[in-house]
Amino acid sequence: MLGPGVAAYLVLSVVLFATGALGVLLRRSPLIILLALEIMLNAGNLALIAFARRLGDGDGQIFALTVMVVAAAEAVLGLGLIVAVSRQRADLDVDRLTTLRG
Amino acid sequence: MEEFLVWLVWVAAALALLSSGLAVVLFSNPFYSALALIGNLASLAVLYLLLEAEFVAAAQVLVYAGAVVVMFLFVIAYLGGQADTAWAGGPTLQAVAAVVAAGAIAVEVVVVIALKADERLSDTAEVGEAFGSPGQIGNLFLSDHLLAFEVTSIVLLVAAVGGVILGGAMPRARERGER
Amino acid sequence: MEALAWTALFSPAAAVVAIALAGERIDRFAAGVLAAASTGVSFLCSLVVFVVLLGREHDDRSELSTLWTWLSAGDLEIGVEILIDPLSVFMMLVVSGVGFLILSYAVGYMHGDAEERRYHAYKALFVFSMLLLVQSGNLLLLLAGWGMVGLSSYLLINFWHARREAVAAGKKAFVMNAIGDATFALALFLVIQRVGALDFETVFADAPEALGEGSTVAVLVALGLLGGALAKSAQVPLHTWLPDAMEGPTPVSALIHAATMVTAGVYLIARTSPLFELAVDVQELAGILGAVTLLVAGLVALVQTDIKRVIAYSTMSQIGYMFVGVGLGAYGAGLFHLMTHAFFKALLFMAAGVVIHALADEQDIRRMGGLARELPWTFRAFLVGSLALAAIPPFAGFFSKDAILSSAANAGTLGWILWAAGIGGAFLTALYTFRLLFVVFFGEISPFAREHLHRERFEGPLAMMWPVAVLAVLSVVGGLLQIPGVWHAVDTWLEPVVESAEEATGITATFSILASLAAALGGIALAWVLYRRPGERPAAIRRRYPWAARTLEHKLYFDEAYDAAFYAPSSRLALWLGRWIEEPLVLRSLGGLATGVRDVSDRVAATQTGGVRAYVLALAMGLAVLAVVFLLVA
Amino acid sequence: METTVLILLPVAGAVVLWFAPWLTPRAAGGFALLVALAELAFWIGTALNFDFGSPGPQAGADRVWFADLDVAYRVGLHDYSLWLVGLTAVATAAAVGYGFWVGRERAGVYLSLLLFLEGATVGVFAAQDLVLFYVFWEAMLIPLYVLIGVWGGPGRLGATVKFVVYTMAGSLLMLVAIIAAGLQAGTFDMTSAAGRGSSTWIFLGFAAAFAVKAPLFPFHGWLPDAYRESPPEVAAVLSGVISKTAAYGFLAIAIPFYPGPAEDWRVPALVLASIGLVYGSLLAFRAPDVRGVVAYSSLAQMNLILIGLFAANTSGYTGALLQMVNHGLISAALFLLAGAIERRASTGQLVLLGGMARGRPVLATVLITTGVIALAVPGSSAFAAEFLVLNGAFAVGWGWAVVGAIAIVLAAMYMLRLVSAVLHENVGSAVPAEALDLRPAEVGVIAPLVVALLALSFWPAAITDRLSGALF
Amino acid sequence: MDEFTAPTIDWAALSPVLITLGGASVVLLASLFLPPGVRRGFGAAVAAVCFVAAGAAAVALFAADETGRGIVSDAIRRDRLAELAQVLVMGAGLLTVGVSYREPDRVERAGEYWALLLTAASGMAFFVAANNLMTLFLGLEWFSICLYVLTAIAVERLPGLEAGLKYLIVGSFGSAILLFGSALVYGATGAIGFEEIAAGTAEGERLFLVAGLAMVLVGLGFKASAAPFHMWTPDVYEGAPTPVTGFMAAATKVAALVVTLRVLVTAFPGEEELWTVALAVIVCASLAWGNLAALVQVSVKRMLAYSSISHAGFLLMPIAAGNELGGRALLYYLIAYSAMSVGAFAVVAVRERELAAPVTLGNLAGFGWERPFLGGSMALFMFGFIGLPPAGIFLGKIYAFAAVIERGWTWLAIVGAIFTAISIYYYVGVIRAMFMQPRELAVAAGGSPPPDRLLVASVAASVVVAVGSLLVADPLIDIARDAVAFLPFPVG
Repeated sequence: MLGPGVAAYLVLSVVLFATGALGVLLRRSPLIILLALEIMLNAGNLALIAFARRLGDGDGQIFALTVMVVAAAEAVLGLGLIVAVSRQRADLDVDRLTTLRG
Repeated sequence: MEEFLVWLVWVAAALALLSSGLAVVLFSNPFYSALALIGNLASLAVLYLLLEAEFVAAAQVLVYAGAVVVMFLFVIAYLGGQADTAWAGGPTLQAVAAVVAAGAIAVEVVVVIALKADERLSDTAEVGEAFGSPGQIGNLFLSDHLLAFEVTSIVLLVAAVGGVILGGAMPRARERGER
Repeated sequence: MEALAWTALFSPAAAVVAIALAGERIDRFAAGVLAAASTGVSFLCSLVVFVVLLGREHDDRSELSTLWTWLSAGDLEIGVEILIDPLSVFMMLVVSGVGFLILSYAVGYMHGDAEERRYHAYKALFVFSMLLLVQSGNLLLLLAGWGMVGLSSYLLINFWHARREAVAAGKKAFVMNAIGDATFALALFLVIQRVGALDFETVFADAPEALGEGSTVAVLVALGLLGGALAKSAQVPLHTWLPDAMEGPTPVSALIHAATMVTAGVYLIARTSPLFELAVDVQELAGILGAVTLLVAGLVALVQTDIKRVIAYSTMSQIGYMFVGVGLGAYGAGLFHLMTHAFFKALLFMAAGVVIHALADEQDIRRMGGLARELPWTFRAFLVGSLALAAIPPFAGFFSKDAILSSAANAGTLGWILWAAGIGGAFLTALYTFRLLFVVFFGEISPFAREHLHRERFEGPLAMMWPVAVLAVLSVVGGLLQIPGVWHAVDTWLEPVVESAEEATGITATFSILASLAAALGGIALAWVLYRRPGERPAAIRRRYPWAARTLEHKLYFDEAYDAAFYAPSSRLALWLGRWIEEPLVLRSLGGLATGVRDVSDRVAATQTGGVRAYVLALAMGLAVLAVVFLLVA
Repeated sequence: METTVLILLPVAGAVVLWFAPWLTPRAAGGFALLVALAELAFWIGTALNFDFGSPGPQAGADRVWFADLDVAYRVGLHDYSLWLVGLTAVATAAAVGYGFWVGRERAGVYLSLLLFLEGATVGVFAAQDLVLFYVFWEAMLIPLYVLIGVWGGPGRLGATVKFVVYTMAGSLLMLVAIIAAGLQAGTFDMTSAAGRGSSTWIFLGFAAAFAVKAPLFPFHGWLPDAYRESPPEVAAVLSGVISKTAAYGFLAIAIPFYPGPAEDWRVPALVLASIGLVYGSLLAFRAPDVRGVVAYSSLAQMNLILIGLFAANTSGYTGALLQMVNHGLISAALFLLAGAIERRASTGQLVLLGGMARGRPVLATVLITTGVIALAVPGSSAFAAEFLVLNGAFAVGWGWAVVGAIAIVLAAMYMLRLVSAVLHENVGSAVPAEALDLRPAEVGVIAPLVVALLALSFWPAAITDRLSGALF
Repeated sequence: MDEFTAPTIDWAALSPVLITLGGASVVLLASLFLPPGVRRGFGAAVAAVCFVAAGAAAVALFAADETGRGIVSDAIRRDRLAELAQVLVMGAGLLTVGVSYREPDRVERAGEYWALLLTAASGMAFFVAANNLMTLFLGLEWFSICLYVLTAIAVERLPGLEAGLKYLIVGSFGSAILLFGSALVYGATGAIGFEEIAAGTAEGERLFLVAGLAMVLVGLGFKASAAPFHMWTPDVYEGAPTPVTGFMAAATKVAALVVTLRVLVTAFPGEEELWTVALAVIVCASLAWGNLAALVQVSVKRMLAYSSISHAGFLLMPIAAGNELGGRALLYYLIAYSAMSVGAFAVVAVRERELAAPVTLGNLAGFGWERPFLGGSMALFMFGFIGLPPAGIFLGKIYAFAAVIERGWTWLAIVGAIFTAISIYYYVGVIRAMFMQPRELAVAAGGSPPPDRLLVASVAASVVVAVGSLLVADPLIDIARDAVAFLPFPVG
């Protein structure tokens, strides 16, 4: 295999994962949270594919492909929810979306 | 030489990946974030190619950049100014804890990788031409992972139905006026 | 014979049940007659049993009869059993005989009371309990009778339950008796532990070996029994309930608090003499306490103004004599005095009852006076009783008291000390007795008496008067049963059960008799001087020694001391426990815990801010911690 | 088989009542009373056929419930449990009769809960399987909770919470102990090895549940409120019967199965029970209301029973068992009387009561009779029992018996205070002149209890002779 | 290129999944053509039939399968564990049909609602059979996505949307963690199949495996709503339509816990000493957090949500024990618990419809006497949740405690006992509110809806299961034993 070893990819994927997590944890806009979640899933995908390469095994890639679909599905639902919430004239701010609490 | 080129590409892709990732998280305008995500996905696709996952890379670009992000952009456009939400503000407890937690998870795994880097992570399997090709993927999808393949379609279908319900026309109950 | 003894026991019980169940269907008078008749049956049965025993050999006069097992636990088995022997028959005769007279008297005395039936039922219950006490063949059943007489006593003392004093007096009597019951029970535990049984035969046979003569165990057993005896017989220091018990109707006082129940202590000591003889110190203590009591009671009686209370104190003091007697081992003398005392004290009470009856329930002697002319027969009866009480020959009290004193004189140093106390007591007895007699019957008729006196056909109802007459006769002749140096019918009869002390003879006896006679006559004389007619002299003495008068009027401050030492502290302790332990610690502890939990809960629930980022953070933190721990462990 | 009938008969009655809401209160009450009396009659039949000589459980049944842990529906009656079942039947019949007569709201539900409670209680006494025992143990709690919570006095809500939380806290620890014991033995069969051992922790687990429910001092925080706020007939059953289940637990499980730990913990237990005896007596002496006196006297009496049990000798056990029956009858009668008094004066405050004896001879007679038996006047069956208990305690150490003797005196003090405060002296301000004597129905309910006590006083050996000694 | 061999497809084994999925399609399509008036009835009927049929199929499979085996290239397993869980899920679905039939929101979204309900059940049926990390992930997402939509299906109600959005965000975060964990496990062992993971563990990189295990545990714990991963639960349960909440509480818990058991026991037997202890800690946290927070709740739904968190603790307890007894305990517990959850939320739904307002302890006053059957059933459920007879959870708790005690963790049982004691307070609070408090004036804003026979029947069925599971425990325990018989429990 050319280039850096699998370990480097893994490090990348972990850092990416953490970045995505930070996005979810720090942002108040549900849209950006959704984007960050996509990043997290993609970080997982990167890890899967890196491992698949190391193992020479196709399963990881298949896994990654299904994850992509799932990510898309989640995005669809997330966006649908955001639109529905916005139609209720509620703020698009997760910190203010707190009618349910306690 | 080839080795150097691969390294170069890798470094470039990695930098793009991380910086676009950060950009997604840091832009206060979701529109820019969504655009940054495209960059992120694209650099991921490059890395997939380096990992000899051609089909995945292609799918990545098509599915994500082509469909998902576009959907995001539509919604952002639909929402207009509503979509912008400012930052959470100063370093609240939540923010600090968030950084700590995310950092901790990252560091843990990185440490594991570092510990293991010399042992087995370096020896990589020899793979043939077909590895990661559409043919192989298709073969796997229709043999070993037939069910997974089918399930993804169900998930997509459900998501579609859900999207219709959530984002679709307002129910008439609303127009009739609430009780 | 056994059947007769059982009949004697259960006949009053049957009357109780009948009256209780009949309720208002039975005539009031009939209820009284039923109760009296049932006691009469007991007396007749006792009499027959007595005759039967008389016909037997001296050593063949004891019989045990068991009906069923009352209580059992493992090897311990206690039957419903009665012991028929000279001692119990002696007591049965006294109890049922005097009881019969007093119950008959009560039919007249209580006539017209709103709850007459209840009264008669209680009375019969008492007779049953008392018979159970004296007939019981084992210590536990004795204790049962012991407690039940206390119960009946309680019920009768507060019979007029609308009166606060009566209710308080009843409770006091019961609680003090309960103290005695408790020590009694403790003694029994010790006996069970050592002997393993409670029937008299086994206990007395095994006791010397199982307890050991003079051993601590024997002393403790005797002390426990003595505690019971002191409480029941109103001896110092457990005596304070008796004067208060005079709140009950007069026949009650006559029956329970003079003739029978209060003498149960004497019976107990006589009955358990084999145990007491293993602990002579305790037995002597009984004598000493008896002597103390007779002096204390005699002194306090001097200043009492309630006719019944005076007699009550005299009862205490006479029982003190009996305790001196049994304490010194002169059981026959003690029991003899018990019998004669039953006669004359019942007589006194009943005569007093006639007076009270005639004066519309007035008991304060300061409002009486000059009644001799108005109630001549009553006066005569009262006089007979007083003479017997003061031990003037040939009245009954003389012989029995003298027997005790001469036995004491024959019993060494301690005996002499007790003898001296007895002589002092004799003086006091004569003094307060005749004080009472003079104040009530002599002089001019008091204004109060003139106003309230209502004479019936014959000073009182006939039902009241004939028992008085019978008792008067007995008080005169009862003492002749046993004349020192001449014959000893009582001692002889009791001999199979209790050894009697040797009697003093010769010079000692004569000296003793003369001394006591002198003391009695001196007392009467002093009373004549002081109280023959209402005058200034007693008041002058009172002014001269105010502290003495006050002390005596406060009954030597026993009540106050007990109140301060026991009742008040326990009452305060109860309130303190309620306020500082029960409320805050026990009842509120859960509340406090709940409040604490609730506070924590509020905080826990408050973490649920509704902010989704916090939720995700919890997830992330959880993962971080989990992963760190996992990796460190791995 | 008979045991099963004894358990299921009242439960079946309860179910019928529960699902027959169309019954008029009268019909429901009559039916419930009939069931309660049938139970009593059946118990008498069982007792007549009982073989008192044999040690093992009798008239039982054994059907697998779940096999893997060897838990089964095992029931049967020992000679000692037979008496307690009888107590349950008598007290419940009285309670049902009283509830019927008083006319509770929603009578059908009310009485069906009482009957259900009876079935569960009988189950506790009859269970020969630890899990089954626990099932019945907890099943008692539910009807009690509802009975107090719905039909109780104004402070019922707080009282029920306390009652349930307290007792559950104890019984959950017992649950853990039961499981541990069963797993150790490989079976939950009480007649075989199950639950016998030397584990202190398991013993303490059992003891926790029993100590709370009995209650042993100082675990009685639930007691005053529960006894005060319950309807009188529920209080009667609660203090008369339910508390006995705890004493039964000590008697039949905790002490005989764990002799070693019981021996080790005897002194602390005796200390607590002795304190509880005196403490309860003192508080009863100062309690301001009728129920308070009865409640704290109940506490004292239960602690006395525990003294007898912890003495762990024949005399103590026999006395404790006899006293369990006695106290069950006594406190049932006293609580029903308290109810009768409160109905007339609409308060139980002693300062507002008094003088009720005048013109009410039946009330006075019944109350005094019960009261003097309660204070263990010598000659009563309560006296017989206390005598044995303290005799047993004396054998362990004289000090315990002395404390008990002190408590006898205190008992006289508080009981007479109660009797006097209700019946004697001046007529209390809350006592209306027109307040009636005990009605025939009340007499019909309470008198049997008192008659049973009197009968036992004549012949306490009726019970003490019929204990095979299997326990000792 | 490799030789292509099409896998054999075990249609029978897939039948519970396929029946429900097919039903969903039918409903979805039919709702396009049917007039609105009959949509609801048709959808409900189809759903009920499908649930019954799928449940029957699962029962038949359970009866037929002596041993388990992987099917369709080992992607999922056909075994009794999965089949029992499918029966429970279908049962919960069937009860939910009865409960939700008259739910006001159903009028507009009739078709989609039933289709989503069926699909969710289908996804769970698939999920519980998952035999590799990929099917695990997909199954999880499958039913999660359905539940996101179901939660927010009343799109005009902001609480529902808020709940849906929160659920989605937290759920996706959890999925991402699960995914990353799966990736690490895959990397460490080179396999995604559970048995292969267990087999590959020995040679694999332990550290990766352990890190992955932690992440998988979090992902599953999230779904089971175990503390500290539970925080979405109260909000989602409160915001979702009540019948959906009931379904989630019952079916999701069944699915998540069965899968947790399966994954941990089959894939990570070697790391037993790690995950058992971790689970024990999670159990304590769940018990503490759930019970304490429930104590101060006023809203009944929210209180029940916290109660479900505490029950997650009790349910994880036997898994933490890691022994066969624990497996039995878990499945037996789930039988009673799932029925009672649906039943409890059904009663809440009735009151909610009466009042047209969220149900609080205050406005429950008098309910017990107004509707004696429902009130009595609710009382039974509450007593049952405490762990009192005559509800099956009583035995479930005994088994759960027995499992940990057998493992030697008596302390854990004692912790359970203590928090059970605390839980009494709030469970009993419901009974108190229903039966013991005087009725407040004018609370019934929603009028008095006609008696809902279907709902009552569902509640009755819950009661039957709750009580029946105690009375006829032995067969059910045998079933539970059979279901876990093949699992390689790490602790003896």
